[in-house]
Amino acid sequence: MTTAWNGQALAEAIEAFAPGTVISSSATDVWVEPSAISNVCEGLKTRSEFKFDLLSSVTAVDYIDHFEVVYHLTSLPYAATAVLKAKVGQGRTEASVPSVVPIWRGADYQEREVWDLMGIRFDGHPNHKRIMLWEGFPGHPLRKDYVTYDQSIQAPNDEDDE
Amino acid sequence: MAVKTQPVTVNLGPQHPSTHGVFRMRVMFDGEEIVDVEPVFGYLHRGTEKLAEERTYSQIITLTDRMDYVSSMLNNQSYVLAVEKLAGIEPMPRGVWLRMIASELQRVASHLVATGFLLQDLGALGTPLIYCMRERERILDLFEMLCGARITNSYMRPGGVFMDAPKEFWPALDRELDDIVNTIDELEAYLSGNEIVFSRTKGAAVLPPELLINASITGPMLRASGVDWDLRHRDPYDYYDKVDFNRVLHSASDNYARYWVRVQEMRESVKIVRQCIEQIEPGPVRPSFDDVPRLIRPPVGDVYSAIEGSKGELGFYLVSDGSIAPYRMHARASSLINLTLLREMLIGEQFGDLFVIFGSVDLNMGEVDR
Amino acid sequence: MSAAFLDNSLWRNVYCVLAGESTECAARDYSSGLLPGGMEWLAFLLSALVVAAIFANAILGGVIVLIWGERRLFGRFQNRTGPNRWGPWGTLTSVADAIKTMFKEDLVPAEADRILFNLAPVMIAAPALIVFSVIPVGVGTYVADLNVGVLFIMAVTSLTTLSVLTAAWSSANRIAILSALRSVALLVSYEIPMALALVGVIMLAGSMSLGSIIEAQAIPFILVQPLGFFVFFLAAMAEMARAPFDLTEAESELAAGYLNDYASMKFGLFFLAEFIAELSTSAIITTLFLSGWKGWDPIPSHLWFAVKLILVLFVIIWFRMTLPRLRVDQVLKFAWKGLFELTMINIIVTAVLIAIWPEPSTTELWIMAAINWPVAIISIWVVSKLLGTSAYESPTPSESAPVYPVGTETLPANAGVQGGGDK
Amino acid sequence: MIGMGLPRGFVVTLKNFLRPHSTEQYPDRHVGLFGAAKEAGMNPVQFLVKRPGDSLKAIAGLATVPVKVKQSARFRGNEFTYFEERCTACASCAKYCPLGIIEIVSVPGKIDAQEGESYKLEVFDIDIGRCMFCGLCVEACPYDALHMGTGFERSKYVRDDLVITKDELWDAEKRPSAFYRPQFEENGFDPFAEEMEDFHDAGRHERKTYDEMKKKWVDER
Repeated sequence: MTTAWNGQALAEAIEAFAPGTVISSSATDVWVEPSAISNVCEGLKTRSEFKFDLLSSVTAVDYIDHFEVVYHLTSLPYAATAVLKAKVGQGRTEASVPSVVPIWRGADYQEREVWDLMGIRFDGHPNHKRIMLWEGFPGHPLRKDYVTYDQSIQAPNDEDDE
Repeated sequence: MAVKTQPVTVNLGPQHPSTHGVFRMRVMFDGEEIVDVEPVFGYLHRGTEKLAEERTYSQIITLTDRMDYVSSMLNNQSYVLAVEKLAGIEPMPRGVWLRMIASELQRVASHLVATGFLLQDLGALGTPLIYCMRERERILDLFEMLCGARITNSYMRPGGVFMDAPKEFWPALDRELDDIVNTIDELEAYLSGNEIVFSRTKGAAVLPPELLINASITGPMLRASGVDWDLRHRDPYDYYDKVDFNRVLHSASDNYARYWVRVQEMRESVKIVRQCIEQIEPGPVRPSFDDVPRLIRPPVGDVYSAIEGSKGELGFYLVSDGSIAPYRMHARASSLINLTLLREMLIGEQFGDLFVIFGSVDLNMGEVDR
Repeated sequence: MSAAFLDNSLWRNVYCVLAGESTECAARDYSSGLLPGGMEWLAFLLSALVVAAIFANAILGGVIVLIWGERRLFGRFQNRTGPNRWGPWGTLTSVADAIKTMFKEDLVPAEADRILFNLAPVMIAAPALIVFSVIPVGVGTYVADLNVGVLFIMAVTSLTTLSVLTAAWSSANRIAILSALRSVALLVSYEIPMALALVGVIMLAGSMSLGSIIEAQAIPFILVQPLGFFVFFLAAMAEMARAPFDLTEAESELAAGYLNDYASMKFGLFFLAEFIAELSTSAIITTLFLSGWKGWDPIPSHLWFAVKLILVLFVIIWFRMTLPRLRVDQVLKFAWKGLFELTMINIIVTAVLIAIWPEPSTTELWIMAAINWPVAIISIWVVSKLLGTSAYESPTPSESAPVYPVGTETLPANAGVQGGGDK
Repeated sequence: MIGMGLPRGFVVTLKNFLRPHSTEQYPDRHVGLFGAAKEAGMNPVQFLVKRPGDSLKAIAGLATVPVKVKQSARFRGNEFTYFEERCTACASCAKYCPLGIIEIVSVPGKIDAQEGESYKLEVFDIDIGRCMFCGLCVEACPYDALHMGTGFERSKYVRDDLVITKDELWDAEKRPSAFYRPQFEENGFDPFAEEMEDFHDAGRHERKTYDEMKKKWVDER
């Protein structure tokens, strides 16, 4: 039986090793300072009380005034899950968050997908390119303010091919 | 004698016959040895997640069918569980049992496709593939009896399934389960001892379990490396805590182990279906429309719910704003994430093994690109 | 005209109908010919053309039937019907395919070397047909009985690879080049065991002429030369790039290999050559190991040949349907480390036996068979042990110990979600 | 490399070689002389004498027998079945369609309308070319007027021909699929054997019991 970490308990535990990184927490989720994601994830993966070795999913939600990057973590040794969130791009500025690829390889394609469709930049990603759409595609389709362009206007350019 | 060689870059796909869909790889190889691989995705991208934001919760079920089109039942199940969790719907027992029967049959079908195409990539000229497909057709016949469609099922609804199984379904299911076991026996007699299959799959693309977990790879690939992680057992959704089954594990973590794990998992799925048939009891298959209306309005919030799909952890992340359509839907596509280590698996291998290793990942382009 | 030439009944019939007052024909009860006397050279030329035309057309017709038959058999092996739409049981399917192929657009890649590109299909089809010139398909029915027939076959069949290489090179396609290089590697490796496997047969028959080899087969040589047959069969499969050695075409890896850029009838010629090669390989196997047209009397010799040919074809198709493909390095290893050793054993054992019985009679051939079979089985077993992968132990689900800790630790009591929700 | 594994594989393929094939010929099955004679209800010799032209055709492999594909009663085909008498033009189907391919235009009917006639349908178009046969429109229909069809042979050369109009629906063969219509299965209706003549048969006929009605309208208020 997997158990889900209580948000508050997890927030306390994170505060214990990385003070000042947790912004808020609810019964299930923990909101973390976006710039500290790298640190917090490193701790969550390596520290013996968490051992979150499997990154289930990385995704992002567009909440009009900000974006939220959502990390679903799984710990195999504890058979536990946790949800980590980071609010980025307050006021719809260019959003960016440190990449967790150095910690979990599994974030590779998922972060690229989030960048492609939602337009959140992942600093330090080793191969920060679009994944589903071609380079030069206008806009990021999953954003709520995305307007479908007439795609015949802008043909795909060849940045992708060397 | 040192021969001066020069690496050659070749684009394989998206129209290559064995890329399991429209997948493109930019492969650089030196002689027969692969030096570098760069996967290129997106040829089947249909924007499912964007489409879902404009549809009601029930209408999205039809979109999930088309994600991983060889295991639509499992997609349905995963999505429906997420909606149930989000809206707090209590499913009807008979509906849940039918859901389990359907999804386990779908797992068998999906593994049959995976095994068949792996052997096709090995160059067996279609014979084992057609034996596998023959059996899958019979499972699809059962699906047609259940819900009227063979591939794009849309069978499940929040709270159960849309309709009870017809009377002729049960004897047909019994017959089919025996046939599946016979076919698996035949397949194993044919290929599990086949020296050519051995010599080509054994020791190819070995990945340590730590690396697999770090790359978020789940499902048969992870179990083939000996990690006992099966969400049906670890996090029993539906009634998986009421059935008894073995988790198939292998320690070699090579291509053969992946093939073997899939074949054995088919046997376990048949066992689960048999137990479901024993335990199923009469009753309604979905809550009345008074309890669960057609237009569901879940409370504001978000939920992530994952099941053990045929290819790995298949999860749906739903965000509700209280309206009839989800504010955001994200599907955790196991096919895409299982490809993370493709480069590591391929580099240094022979060109002839490229598609075998690729096939052993068992991916579906509908799910990779969504 | 030599007398030996007129032993060939096919030639003789055509020639003597044409030739005038030829003494050889007169000796064989042909009264007079169509042409005036002294025009034997013309009669010879015309009869040569007629015989060649008959043979070539018979083979091409046979290929049409073979393509249909092979597809039907594929269907049977794969639990489906196979072609069944056009003609009775789909027999006209290959004809329809041929017509369709001819009317397709003839594409030439922009970067292709046009001369070589156009030459390659011809270069592959011609040698495939030429092989048949030395194969007797019935009593006295052959184009020529060369006294170096076996050598001729080995020489001509190896030309295939040259045209494959030409095709790949001229179409300027990387995948095609890879396929052609594989083809060359395959040829270099398998030509040797293939030739050496025939040494035993040649020693037993004491001749390289296919006619004499058939005459020498008091019992089919497959019984006397099991090892030779085994090696030759596999090497021939590799030589014509059939499963499990179909590396050159490997559609799941190289799409279509060297054929990638060919369309229309040029593709058709390659396709044709492939099936002619299959036909000729079975004909060679039938001739060398299954005593060719020999059989019991009331049934005509051509029918015996056909029956044996179909049997061999069936086995080849069965192989193709059953076995997965080997990898390049495994294929080459199999040739050099497996088949080569087996042929050596075969040659040594046969040489010793020939030294004991220089001109073996039927009984002595049976004794040789009795000695050769155990030798063959033991040596194949030993070589497979030395070469093969060790048995693969699949762990039973319950016994396998997890290597990665899962669910071994427990969370502190306060960590779980409060207020229900199990995940 | 050569062990017992390979021979076992050969045995398996040979076993399958001898099995009857699992595929079906469609849309028609080719029959030889014997099959054609059997189809005509004669013995082959009789057939050969009486109908030499047909028997020649049969020998040439050109004689065919149409094949009925084995389908489940719930098959979701694209030949929709529609009972105008049952339809109230509520447009539930159009609202529920994920692709929005059902177009309904309705006008108020006569004042003294019978049940089911309060609205008149002007347009009822289903664009089959974009339909994905999820069956949600059928599921949404509150009066069981629209049903999935069991047929599927509707391929056309022009995309516009794929739109099913009201008249076409009205004139089509009434072979409704049992998809989301459990009453068909209870009544033993077989769409492949018979047509549904009476629109009354297509209904659900379920009456709420007195207690249920009371609970809903009295107790819960």
